[in-house]
Amino acid sequence: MGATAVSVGALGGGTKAIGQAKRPIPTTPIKIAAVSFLTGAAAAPFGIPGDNTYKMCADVINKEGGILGRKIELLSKDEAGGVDAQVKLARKLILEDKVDVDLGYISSASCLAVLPLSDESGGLIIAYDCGTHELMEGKKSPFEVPNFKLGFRSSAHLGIDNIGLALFIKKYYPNIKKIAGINQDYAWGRDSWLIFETAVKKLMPQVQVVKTLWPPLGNTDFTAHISALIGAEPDIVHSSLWGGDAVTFTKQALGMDYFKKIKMAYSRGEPYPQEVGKDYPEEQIICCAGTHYFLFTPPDKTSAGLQKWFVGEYQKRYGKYPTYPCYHAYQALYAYKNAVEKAAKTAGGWPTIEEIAKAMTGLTFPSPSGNITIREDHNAIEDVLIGISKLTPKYPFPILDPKRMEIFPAAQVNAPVGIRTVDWINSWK
Amino acid sequence: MVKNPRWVAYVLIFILLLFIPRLLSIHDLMLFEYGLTFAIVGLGFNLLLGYTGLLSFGHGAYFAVGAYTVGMIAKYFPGAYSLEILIPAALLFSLIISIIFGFLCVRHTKIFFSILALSLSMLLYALLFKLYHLTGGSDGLRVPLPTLLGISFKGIRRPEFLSGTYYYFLLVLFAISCVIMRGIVSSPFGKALQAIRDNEVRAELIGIRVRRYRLYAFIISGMFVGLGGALWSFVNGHVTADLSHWVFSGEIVYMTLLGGFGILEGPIIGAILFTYLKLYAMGNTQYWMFVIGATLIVLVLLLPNGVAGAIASLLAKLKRKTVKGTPC
Amino acid sequence: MWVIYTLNGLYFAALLFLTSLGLNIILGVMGILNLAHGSLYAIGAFIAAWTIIQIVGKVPVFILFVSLLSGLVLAGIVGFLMEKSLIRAMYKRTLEYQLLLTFGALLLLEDVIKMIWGGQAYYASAPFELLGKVDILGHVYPIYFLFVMFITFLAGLFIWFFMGRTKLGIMLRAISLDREMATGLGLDIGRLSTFAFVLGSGLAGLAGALVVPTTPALLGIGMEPLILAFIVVVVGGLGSLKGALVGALLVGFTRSFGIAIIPEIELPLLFMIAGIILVVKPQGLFGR
Amino acid sequence: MLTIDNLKKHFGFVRAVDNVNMDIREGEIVSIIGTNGAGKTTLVNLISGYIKPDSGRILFLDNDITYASPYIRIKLGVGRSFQLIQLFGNITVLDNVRTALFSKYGMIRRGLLPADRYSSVTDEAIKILDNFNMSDKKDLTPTGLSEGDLKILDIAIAFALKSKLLLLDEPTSGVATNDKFKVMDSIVSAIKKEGISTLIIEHDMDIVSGYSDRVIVMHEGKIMAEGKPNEVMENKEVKATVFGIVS
Repeated sequence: MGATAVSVGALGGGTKAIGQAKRPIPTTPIKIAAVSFLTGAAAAPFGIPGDNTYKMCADVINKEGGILGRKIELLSKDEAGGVDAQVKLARKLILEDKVDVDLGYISSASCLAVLPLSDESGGLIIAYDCGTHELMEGKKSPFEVPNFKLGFRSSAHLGIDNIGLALFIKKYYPNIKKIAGINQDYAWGRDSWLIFETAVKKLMPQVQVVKTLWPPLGNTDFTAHISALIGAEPDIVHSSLWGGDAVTFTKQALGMDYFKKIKMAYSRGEPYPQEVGKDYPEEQIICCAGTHYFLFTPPDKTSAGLQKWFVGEYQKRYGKYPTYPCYHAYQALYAYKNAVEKAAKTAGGWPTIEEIAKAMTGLTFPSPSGNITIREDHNAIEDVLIGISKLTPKYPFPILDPKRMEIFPAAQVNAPVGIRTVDWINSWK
Repeated sequence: MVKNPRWVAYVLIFILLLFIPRLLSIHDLMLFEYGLTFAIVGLGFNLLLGYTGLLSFGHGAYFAVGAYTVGMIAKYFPGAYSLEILIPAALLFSLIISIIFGFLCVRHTKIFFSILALSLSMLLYALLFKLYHLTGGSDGLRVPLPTLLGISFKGIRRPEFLSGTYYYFLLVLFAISCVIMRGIVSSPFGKALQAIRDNEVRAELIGIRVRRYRLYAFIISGMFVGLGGALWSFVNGHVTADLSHWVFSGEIVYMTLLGGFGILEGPIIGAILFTYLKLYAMGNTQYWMFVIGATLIVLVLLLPNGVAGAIASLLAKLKRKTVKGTPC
Repeated sequence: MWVIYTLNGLYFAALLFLTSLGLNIILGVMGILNLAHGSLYAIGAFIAAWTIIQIVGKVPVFILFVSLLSGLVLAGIVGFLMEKSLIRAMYKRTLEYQLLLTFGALLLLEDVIKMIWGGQAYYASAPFELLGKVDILGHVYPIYFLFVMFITFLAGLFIWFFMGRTKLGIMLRAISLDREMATGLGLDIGRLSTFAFVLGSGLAGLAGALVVPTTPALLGIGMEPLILAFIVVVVGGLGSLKGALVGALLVGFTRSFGIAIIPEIELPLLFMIAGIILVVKPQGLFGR
Repeated sequence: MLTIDNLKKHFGFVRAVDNVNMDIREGEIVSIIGTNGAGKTTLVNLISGYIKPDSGRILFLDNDITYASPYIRIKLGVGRSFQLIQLFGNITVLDNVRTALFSKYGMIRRGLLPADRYSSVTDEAIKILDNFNMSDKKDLTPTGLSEGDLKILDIAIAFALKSKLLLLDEPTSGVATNDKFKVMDSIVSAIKKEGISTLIIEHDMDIVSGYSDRVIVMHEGKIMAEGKPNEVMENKEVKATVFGIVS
């Protein structure tokens, strides 16, 4: 073990000297890699907002004197190019560039491939946005946690969105009969549908599935899918489409009067009304991947203040309202900041990544969308906000109708530590 | 042996390779191991392109077969997850697939062969991509550290594994592949393939069953590529359907040409060069495709025999000079 | 609903037909499989999207024709430069060099596009919305898709007439039938090849320009069409225009109905069909 | 040893070979002459199995090989050279011959030991090249050889297959005039040494009369005349049609 510990020092950046009681705080800046989609269809609605937020927050932190006096040096990297490119990039960041922490990853595929590299190569990695619940779950419950010693996710997994949707639908559309699904053909889409289907069937046994479509990520022509869905005549269509795909789908669907016939339930649809604009259909069920909504005010004072500042500052810099990737980016960066500061107290100096990891487990910190807790399974849990799109004179795009908005508390939409989400749902009474 | 300076050189190079882990940083070492695995791929691919005169734009398929054999066994038969089982298994499956695909392909030559090979690899791609529950779809499969002869590497980090045991394992297999391929190309069998490459009509008329021997070449090449894929998967730690995409096959052709497919050693050099070229291009500019694309074009236009070819002809020139120099 | 599925199939086949037509002409006349064909498609898409974004609101009526023209022309120009600078040097070279050169061109062009237009997606759906919808047997269908079919029909008609009736076209056909003989007849192979390449590239650009109002122009947009065009060419027969048409329809309908009926294996199904046809009829349905 | 009866091959209206009967005895050297398109090459192609006849029979050493694959005919001992040389352009002269030998001995399946290890075969190959006085060029590739040498090599390969019957399609076409006899000398001497029967297609009358025991004249797919060189040369009809001399 000692051998590995030393090699950690050798491999993982940040850790300078190990085993000394009092450690000096290095004067060199903290190298933080931030990986998001900077090119491709997912860039505009996702990667860029996320990356902007990293820049904004790093900027603010540096103005306030950095983390323990160390300034942040942000390395923005592109997540495009496929899983394999990401594996190679992450390795390079950890082993060659010796970054202190690797924040990032929007695609679940990237996360599943990259997070294991944390323990494998001895680097701290915080997944900031990707959703698959499998990332932190074991083969069967109860499973032991954490899945990765040095791998974290600073946002909640897709369980909250899809369980939330099921609960929401049960409440607002209790007597629907037929549902369908269109989800991207990889972990994200497959798992989103799995959780949603399991939850809906548990809550509303009468519902039956009439069609499931699996377009590939980055699909450009949804015509055939749209027709197929119209043909199947479902009451509600579940979709976890995100990024450019969500926008393209909406635009093409509008052309075929799709929304006049079918109601969509988007597990993470929050950014797209703003992205598409006033053409975006009303009466669609939209989930915010947490309580990440610019019109939402968290109950506790600190968070409420943060939200006010966050929305204002982001709007001032980038002329748009922050969308949930922005909130997730904030959470990742501040999870690291808080963990370092917490660990430094006990370590008495700059902490090793093991110490940071230890501090991050069970960490609770305020965020613009309320308090975030990272559990011992290294996964954050959040409440989830769901609403229905509605055009108002005040905004150039549909917002969530305040009268039909629901917030499901974290406890209601997150499986307990060590239990697989699916098993948990099936255990509902 | 000794009377042949070539072999002396080989032995010296091999000895040098033994010390590579001491010389390179862990990251560069990994790149080098990528290079070695691709070198094996290049050897196999070149038997078909350089020695039999068939250009396959679908050899990614056999690479994928090798890599997925490892990934699938890791997922479904973790009990059998040890190198001494995985490598033969990879060879077996690449054998089977290249028999099937090869049988269909060798009925054609030239562009038809290339396109058919491409289509078949894309068929495999489509299957790997679509059968999500079986193959992990576009997410692909993880490749954990295997055991070797009962030795488990649990708790050891991949870089250490790769710079230790695995490097030497890889090196030995690489050396064996080189020796075997050298034997094949200089053997009567190899001569027959070259005869087919040079003139298939006449080859038929000196009694060579052209189509059958093309198939043999195809299968052997497929197995080498499959072996390369399997070995690569441990270095990379993750396999995806892209391995069977024609663009990846294109990269295999690229590295072979970069080294030069006229010469046995060509693809080896090409593979290692390409790995560094691509990885550093990716690391240092967002326009890496431009870099390797431009390199390729320059290569095709100015250096058609590849780096090794250029070196060889240079040496030949020097030799002629010296011969001229000494009156006999 | 079947009428809509069929229309989708036709719409998809139309785009594919244009793309593979270009690929096929180049293949037939020059014997070169242009792996960079998809990039020319992408160039058409980007320039069209860019044009639309520039002129939208200013020249509402001609917006489509301007954008289509821009795609056709720019791709044609790029094709011309490519042929003159690179392909030209390849006539005497062997297959592997030809393929690798176009492969290099593919990588190069992908990044050139990135350099010019950046990595972001360009949404240019104005024409799509401009043309509105029509009711077909109780199903709402975008007029734009019908427009695409119409344009493709015209293009196909033009090529058919051009290849069959005009002197230039007949010369091109002569070359694709027998290069030596054509040289014997004293045809200027060089000039004609350039022309064929430009024509093929232009068609790819046109296809790209046609697709862009319905989908954003983004990096790698040309990849899927290229692969599908391969299948079309392979299935239809290398160098055969009739083949391109039938192949395109086959792929188009397989996709449309595949997604509607058996979504799980729609993609493998395509390659399966291609594979089988190749095994049974190596030269493709209408190949020589 | 070779018997052809009523062999027929038409290409559309062209009667390339029309009811040809002929036979060739052991160790005999026969030349076929005739104007272009007289069907000479077609005949050779039919005998070597390069194309299949419409009707008729080809017997070789009492085997019916009319429709046999080239592969079988080679095994039986029918070898040929080509008017347009067919060689293995990028391997050495030695390997050109050696590969033929390996194929002949069914050794091309051997995939691991270098060819040089099979010294007996190598020596034999060199011996064959010696017969054609080519052994000094054994390490060159055909690209480095003169037209004449190429022709010889082409024949040496057929020779290496232990052909009992050699079909030589214009062995001296394209060879510089003053080399022609040198080439033919080396070829014929080698042939005679082994006592191989040979069928030569040739235009050059000096060569025909110089080297062949018997001459067959073909015209429009039919055999017009046949006999000792000098007799045939005197034949009026032949003079008129083949040499265009009217007397």
